[in-house]
Amino acid sequence: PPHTGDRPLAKPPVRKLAKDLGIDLATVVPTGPGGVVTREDIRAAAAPPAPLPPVTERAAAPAPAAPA
Amino acid sequence: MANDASTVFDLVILGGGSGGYAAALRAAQLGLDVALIEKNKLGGTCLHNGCIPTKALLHAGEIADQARESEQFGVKTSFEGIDIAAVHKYKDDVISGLYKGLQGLVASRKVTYIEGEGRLSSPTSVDVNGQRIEGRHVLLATGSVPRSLPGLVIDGNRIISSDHALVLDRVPQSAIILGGGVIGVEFASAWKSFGTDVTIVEGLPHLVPVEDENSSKLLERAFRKRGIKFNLGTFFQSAEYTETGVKVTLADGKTFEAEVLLVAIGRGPVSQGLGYEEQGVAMDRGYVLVDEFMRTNVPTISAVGDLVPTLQLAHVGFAEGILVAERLAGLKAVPIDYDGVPRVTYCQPEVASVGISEAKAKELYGADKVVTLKYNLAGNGRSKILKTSGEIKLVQVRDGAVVGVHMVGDRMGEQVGEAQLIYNWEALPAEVAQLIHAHPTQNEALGEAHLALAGKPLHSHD
Amino acid sequence: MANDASTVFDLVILGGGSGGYAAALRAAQLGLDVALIEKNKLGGTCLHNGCIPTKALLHAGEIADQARESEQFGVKTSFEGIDIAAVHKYKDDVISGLYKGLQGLVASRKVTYIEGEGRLSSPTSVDVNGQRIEGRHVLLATGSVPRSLPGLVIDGNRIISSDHALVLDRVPQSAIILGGGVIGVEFASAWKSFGTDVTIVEGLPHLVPVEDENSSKLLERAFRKRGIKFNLGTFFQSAEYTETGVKVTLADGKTFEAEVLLVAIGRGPVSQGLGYEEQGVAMDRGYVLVDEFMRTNVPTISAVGDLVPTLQLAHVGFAEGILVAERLAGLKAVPIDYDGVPRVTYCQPEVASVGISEAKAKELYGADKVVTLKYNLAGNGRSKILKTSGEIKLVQVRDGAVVGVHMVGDRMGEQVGEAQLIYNWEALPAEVAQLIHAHPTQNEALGEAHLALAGKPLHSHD
Ligand SMILES: Cc1cc2nc3c(=O)[nH]c(=O)nc-3n(C[C@H](O)[C@H](O)[C@H](O)COP(=O)(O)OP(=O)(O)OC[C@H]3O[C@@H](n4cnc5c(N)ncnc54)[C@H](O)[C@@H]3O)c2cc1C
Ligand SMILES: Cc1cc2nc3c(=O)[nH]c(=O)nc-3n(C[C@H](O)[C@H](O)[C@H](O)COP(=O)(O)OP(=O)(O)OC[C@H]3O[C@@H](n4cnc5c(N)ncnc54)[C@H](O)[C@@H]3O)c2cc1C
Repeated sequence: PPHTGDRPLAKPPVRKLAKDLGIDLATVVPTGPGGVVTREDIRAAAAPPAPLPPVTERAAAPAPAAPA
Repeated sequence: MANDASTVFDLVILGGGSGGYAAALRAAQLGLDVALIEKNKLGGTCLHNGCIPTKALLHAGEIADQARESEQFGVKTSFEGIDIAAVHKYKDDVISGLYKGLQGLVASRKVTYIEGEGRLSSPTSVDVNGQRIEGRHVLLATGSVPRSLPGLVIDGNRIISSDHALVLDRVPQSAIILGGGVIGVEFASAWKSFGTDVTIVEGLPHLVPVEDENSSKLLERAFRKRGIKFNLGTFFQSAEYTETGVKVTLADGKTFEAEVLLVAIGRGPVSQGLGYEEQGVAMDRGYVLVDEFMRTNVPTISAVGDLVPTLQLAHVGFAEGILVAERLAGLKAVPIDYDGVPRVTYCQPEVASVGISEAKAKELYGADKVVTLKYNLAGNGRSKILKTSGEIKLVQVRDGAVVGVHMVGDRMGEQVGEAQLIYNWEALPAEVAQLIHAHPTQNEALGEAHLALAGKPLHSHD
Repeated sequence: MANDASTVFDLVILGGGSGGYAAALRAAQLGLDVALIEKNKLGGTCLHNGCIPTKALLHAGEIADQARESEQFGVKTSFEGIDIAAVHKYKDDVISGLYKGLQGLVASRKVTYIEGEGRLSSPTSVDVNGQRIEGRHVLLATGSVPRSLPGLVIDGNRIISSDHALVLDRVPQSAIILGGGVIGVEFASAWKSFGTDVTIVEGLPHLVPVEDENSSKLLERAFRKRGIKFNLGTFFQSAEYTETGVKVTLADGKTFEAEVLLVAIGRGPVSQGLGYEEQGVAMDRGYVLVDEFMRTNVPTISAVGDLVPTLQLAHVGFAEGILVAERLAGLKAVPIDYDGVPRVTYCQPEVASVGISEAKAKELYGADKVVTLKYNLAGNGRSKILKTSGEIKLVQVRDGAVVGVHMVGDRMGEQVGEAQLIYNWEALPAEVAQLIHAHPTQNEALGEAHLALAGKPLHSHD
């Protein structure tokens, strides 16, 4: 879940990297210890999205719940 | 001019100072074929007439001061005076050691070094020694020289520039220094340590007027204590020779007399008569205009260093030179954040800063969004041991990053590296405060300041 | 013992040294009701018998050395000797200024300060001066004292500890220093500067043996140049008095004679007879055992500082004390990464480091995954001006972060703050290299080292 506190959960140089790449830290899924966003997380977020899974599989996936 | 060289270099650099040689070294390292043209000495102003010789004089001055004050530390010495010839020998030895090192470096990277006065002869060539040196790209890096004022003629004897001051064969009895900027206060400090009666004349309301006002005030207090006189807020009007020296008159009629007058009001770009205008390079008051990638309006021409209207600092020249080399080699070039460049004035006490002043922060973010904190070095053990005083002032955007670090105190210039990381990486006070600094260092004061700013003061009152 | 005080404090702290007082200051600031019990002087070892007085002696030594060498800088002085009474006055003035400041701080934060020798009397109380002081929590911070070896009796006159060395009323003609760790090499350096003929005896193969081997070797080279003798790799066997001094015999039969023998083989915890065992506190060889949150096995008792088996440094005490205070006040406590604690040895030249050694990195990551880089201060202008030599060694995980910074050279201890951020923030060499450092500082050497490690050396060969 996106981090909600006022303290961005990444070390300063990593935050700087995110900023330089135009990535909003709050949208990055952290994988570091204690929920820290790592450089690899930023790079993954910056990389072009992986190719979409085959249509059949997508159709088979459960539909998202309708918003209440 | 005959083009009798068949080579076309990837990069032809005019001027072998900080900006030019840094570009040459980096470009060569990245595989470019580089020609570096220098009319005088590789290393330029910084090595031969700037950064290095001034710091040698200042260090000799520090040693003289410590000899005078050594009894306070339980060391019995008697100070017998300055041997100015020996000071110059020391200074020149430092320069020549670094000069040799730099020459070796340029040679080892296979840069084609050409000695001679060059002139831009086309958007892709420089003429030197009767030869045309062709390049796919040309970098202008001809630097700067001391400026004077209309009617104020630098004679090199009684009215001098920093170039003369650095080779003066005597310690002047008394000196007026015109200009309280970096160069002015550094000479004021060194000369005072050598025994000169010094008066600085600065037209703006403060010494080191581009620093945060707090730093200026602290420096003024320290200089007052050292007996360095200064007159602020009134501009220079005229200078005339007296029987034994020089008399300076200010706009308000006040006069000062001394043996020598050092003119340290700034430096102007070296760009006249070098073919820049003829080749269509856009300029402003002698400066070559560039964009954030150091490109001029002529696609094959870049410019760096004191020749362009950015901060006149050697390491700015390095950074700009490297940027150009990397861009030409096809690497991704990152524009320089000039606020993030560290600034050190090496007088005693030193003044160092990175980021922006409180005044500028208030302008940018609004007065209510700016938080500041001062940590007094009186609480810092190591500074007490050195018998120095001063402060660290932090400027923070409320609940946000530290955007300014301003320091005054002996040796505080060496703290600017940590401050540089804090500013450029946009660190929060709490992130620095979490890392308890080494005791007992002066560096610890930077840690304490961040502890206090983060709301958890350790060795300071709430 | 009668419990005649009705107050129950939130926190009762036994020992007012670096660890204890830091906890007291932070806890009080966070609103806890704190009692701080100290039998001697607030500030403990560090302020009165450790960090501060040693650095004052070292600075006096630096001034003496500079007076001796001042001619090399063009400054004519004559060095006439050390006035040891004046050195002590200088040192004591530094201490008393900081002592007053600290007392003021403790008073201003409304800590209840109790002078007296305390003893743990239950898991929630300390007895002192015939009174029982009750607390919801108790912090043990009784620190350490100099250790000796079996059969080696410290007489305080010819065979002395650092406590005696700091108040010695004369400069010894000659001294043997048993132990080449931090305290040993600091005294060796200061005494040598004062004119003593110094020999260090270290049983391990190197001086400062916990540092990266490169730093040890550089220090040994520098000490050799300074004429500080040392014998490495053979352990001490015995000491006996001679007519005028002391004779030391090593395990291999080699002997050394000198006026005094300084025993600097380490410090042991102060925990005997203080009730710790009786209250069930788990201990090991006198040290109180704690987890990463400084909790002992008894839920109401924590311990910090030299009393626990972590790095014996004042700022480790600060950090541990703050951690306990924050934990007890309900804040999120973050365990300390001890590798990330900066370490400075203040001899001349200074040795400073943060992170791990090359050897440890290879152990942790595998030899093929570890990259190192050395930057020689010979290429650093500011170091040349100071006439110091040395190196910065960086240890990096291949393609990853910098995990070790190891520095040797005069004043290099002040560079450890930037190194501390680099290590603790897991910076990549390229991220540091991007930020061109201030010229001409010693700090610049750190920038150059990272430039080189990032594959883009500026003032160094590829
Ligand atoms: C007294 C003093 C103290 C200073 N102290 C510091 C300091 O402590 N820290 C700091 O960062 N900065 C300091 N500076 C500023 C620093 O020296 C300059 O910012 C830096 O040297 C600029 O580098 P540059 O390459 O742009 O120009 P320069 O160093 O001036 O180099 C330009 C070179 O071009 C050559 N040249 C010019 N025209 C031609 C031509 N037609 N053909 C061939 N060659 C030519 C010149 O001979 C010169 O070598 C100081 C300056 C002065 C004067
Ligand atoms: C010569 C020397 C140089 C040093 N230099 C440095 C340096 O440069 N940098 C650095 O970081 N570290 C240095 N240290 C180490 C540093 O001094 C210690 O790590 C630090 O003082 C430990 O703090 P502490 O609070 O654990 O213990 P201490 O400072 O020893 O404090 C313990 C306190 O508890 C008191 N006490 C003990 N028993 C009782 C009792 N029963 N009742 C009441 N009070 C009691 C003692 O009087 C003392 O004041 C140096 C040490 C020495 C000896």
